[in-house]
Amino acid sequence: MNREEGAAAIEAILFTMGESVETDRLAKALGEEIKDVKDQIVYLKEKYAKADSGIGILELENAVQLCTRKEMYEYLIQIASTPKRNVLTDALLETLSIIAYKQPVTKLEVERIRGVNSDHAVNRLVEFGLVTELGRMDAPGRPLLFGTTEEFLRSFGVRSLEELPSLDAVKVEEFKQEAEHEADVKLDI
Amino acid sequence: MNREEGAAAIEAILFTMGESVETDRLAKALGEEIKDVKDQIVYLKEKYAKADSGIGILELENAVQLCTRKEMYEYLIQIASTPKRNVLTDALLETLSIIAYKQPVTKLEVERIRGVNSDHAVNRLVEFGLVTELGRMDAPGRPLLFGTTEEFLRSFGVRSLEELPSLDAVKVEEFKQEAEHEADVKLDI
Amino acid sequence: MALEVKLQVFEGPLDLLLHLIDKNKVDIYDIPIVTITQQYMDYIRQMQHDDMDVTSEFLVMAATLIDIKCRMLLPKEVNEDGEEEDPRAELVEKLLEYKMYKYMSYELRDRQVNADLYFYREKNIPEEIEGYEAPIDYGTLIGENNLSMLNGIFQGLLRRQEDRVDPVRSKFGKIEKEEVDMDLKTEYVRDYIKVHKRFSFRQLLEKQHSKSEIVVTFLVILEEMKLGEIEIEQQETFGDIVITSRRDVNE
Repeated sequence: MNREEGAAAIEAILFTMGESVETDRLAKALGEEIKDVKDQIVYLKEKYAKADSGIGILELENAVQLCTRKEMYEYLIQIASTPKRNVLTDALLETLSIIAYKQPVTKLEVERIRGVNSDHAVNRLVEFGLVTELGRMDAPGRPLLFGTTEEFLRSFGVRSLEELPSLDAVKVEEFKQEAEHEADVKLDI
Repeated sequence: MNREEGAAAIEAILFTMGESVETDRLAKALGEEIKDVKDQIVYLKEKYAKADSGIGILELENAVQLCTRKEMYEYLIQIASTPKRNVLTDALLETLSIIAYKQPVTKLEVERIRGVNSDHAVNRLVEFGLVTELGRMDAPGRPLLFGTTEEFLRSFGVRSLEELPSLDAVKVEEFKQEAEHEADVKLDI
Repeated sequence: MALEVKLQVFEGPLDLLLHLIDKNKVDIYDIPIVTITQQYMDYIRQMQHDDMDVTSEFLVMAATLIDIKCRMLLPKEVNEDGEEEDPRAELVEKLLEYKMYKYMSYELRDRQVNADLYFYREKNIPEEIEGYEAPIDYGTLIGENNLSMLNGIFQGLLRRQEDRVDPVRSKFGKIEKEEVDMDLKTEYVRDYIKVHKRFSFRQLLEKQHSKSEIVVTFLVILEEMKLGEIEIEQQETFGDIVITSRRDVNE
C-alpha cells in the first residue's frame, strides 16, 4: 500500500468512526506496520493543511481523530442557524389532531385511525415539542401514551385543552349514515 | 470566497452534519449564490476523485452528503460495524418498485397492479424509511399518496428518481409477447 | 408460521400465476385450470392456515380467467371503431404491467447490494457550536393552521375511518346454529305415529317450528317408510299425504 492509498483508507476509517482510533488498530485494519501508518497520518496532515480542506486531524496519545478546522466555525454556526424549513405536513397535522383529541393515546391507536404506520409522524411531533410521552398504558406490552404539550397550547393560541373545538355528535352520526348509505348504493347494482 | 475556500467550508459543514444538506441551505450559510456553491461542489468532487481520498460526495436530488468511497469497504468492515440492512422480500421489492416508478401513488393502485392486498408491504416499507406518505389524493375518500424517501435514494445508490433503471423498448416488447403467450396458455382451460 | 410463509413465498395471484406458468413450462399448451387449482390448493395446504385474503384473491383471478374464456367462446364483440375486441387484452395488459414491475424490482435489488459499500457519518456538532442549534420557529411551523382546522382534520379522519368499516357486513346479524337432533326427532315422530295411527303429513309439519325441524321430520318419515313402519297414500298431485302406521297390521 503506498502512502496515498494508506492515507485514503485512514481517512475513510476516521470519517466513519467519528471518535478517535488508536494507531495500532488502524495498522491492524490496514494490514500495515505502525510506522507506515504514522507516515500515512503525516501525509494526511499535510493534505488537510491546504486551503481547500475543511477538516483536520487531531492527534491524541497513540490515537487520531478527524475534526473540523477552527476557521470553519463561523460557517457551522451559520448552518446551525439556518435550519431546514419545518412545516407541518398533512401526515403530521393528522397525527397531531388525533393526539390532541384522543390523548392520552397510544401510537397503535393513532395508526388504527389513520390506517398507516405513524412512527415517523409521532417522532417528528415529539422532536418539534408539540407532543410528548405521558407515561405508559397499563396494558400488555405497556405501550407509550402520547399527549400534547404546553408548547402545543401556546402555538395554537389556547390556554387549555378545553378550548379545543368540540366534536359535533350530530355530525359523527351523519358520517355514519352517509357511509351506510353509500354502501347500500354500491350493492344496488 | 474563492473556489477552494468554498469547498473547504462545504466540506466542514457536510462533515459536521453527517446527514444530507440542501444546496440552497449551503448557499445561505456561506452567503454565496447557488450556482457558485454548485461549482464548489464540483471542485470537491474532483478533489475526492484522487487516490489519496477516502471519502466522496453523494448527490441526492437537491442535496449533498459525504460518504466513504466504496473502495474503502474492505478496510472499514475490519473496524466499523456494518449498518443493519433491512432484508427486502420479493413482495416488498415489488411494492417498492411500483411506488418508485409510479409515485405519488395510492395503496389501491399498488394493489391493482399486484393483484393482492398490499397493506402489510406498504407499512413495512414506511417502517424501513424507504417510503413515506406524500399527502392525500384529491379524490373521494382522500386516499393517502405514497412516494420514496431520500433513504431510498441512498439505499439504492441513485442520485435522483430520473436515475432509476429504465426499461428499454426491446425488453418491453419481449415482455409483451411473453404476456400474450401466457394469457393464451391460461385460457387453454 | 403460516404468516411467514405468505411473506417469503407468495403474496398473490399475479405472482402465483407467473410462478405456476413457469412451473408448467414443459407442457405449456395443456395446463388446465384444474391443474392450476390443484397446485394452488397445495400451496394453501402448505400455509396450513385459512388465509381468507389469499383464497379470495385467487377466486377473483380464477373468475377473471373463466370470464375471459367464456367471452372467447362467444361471437367477438366489436368496439366503436369497428374492431374486434380481444377479451384477452385486459389480462395481457395486467400481466405485462406486473412483469415490468417485477423485473424492475430485481434491478433495484441488484443496486441495493452496491449501496451497502458506502458508510456515512453520525451528526457531530462541535461543543462550541452546539449552543447555536437553531430553535424551532413555531410561527412558521404552525403556519396558517389553527385549532378549528385541526378539528376539521380530525373530523375528516373519523369520517374516513367510518368509511372503512363495512356497514353491510357490520349489519349482518348473528347466524345461530340451530341444532335439531335427529334421534330426538325420530323418537318424537314414532310417538306421534303411535298416538295418531293415521294422520295427515301436513298436520305433522305444521307442528314443526323451523325449516330445519321440517327437514328433519321429513327425513324421519322417509326413514320410517324404508323400515316399513308406515304406509303413505296420496290421492291427487299436491294433495295431502296420509300416513298410516303399519304397526297395527303387523301386530
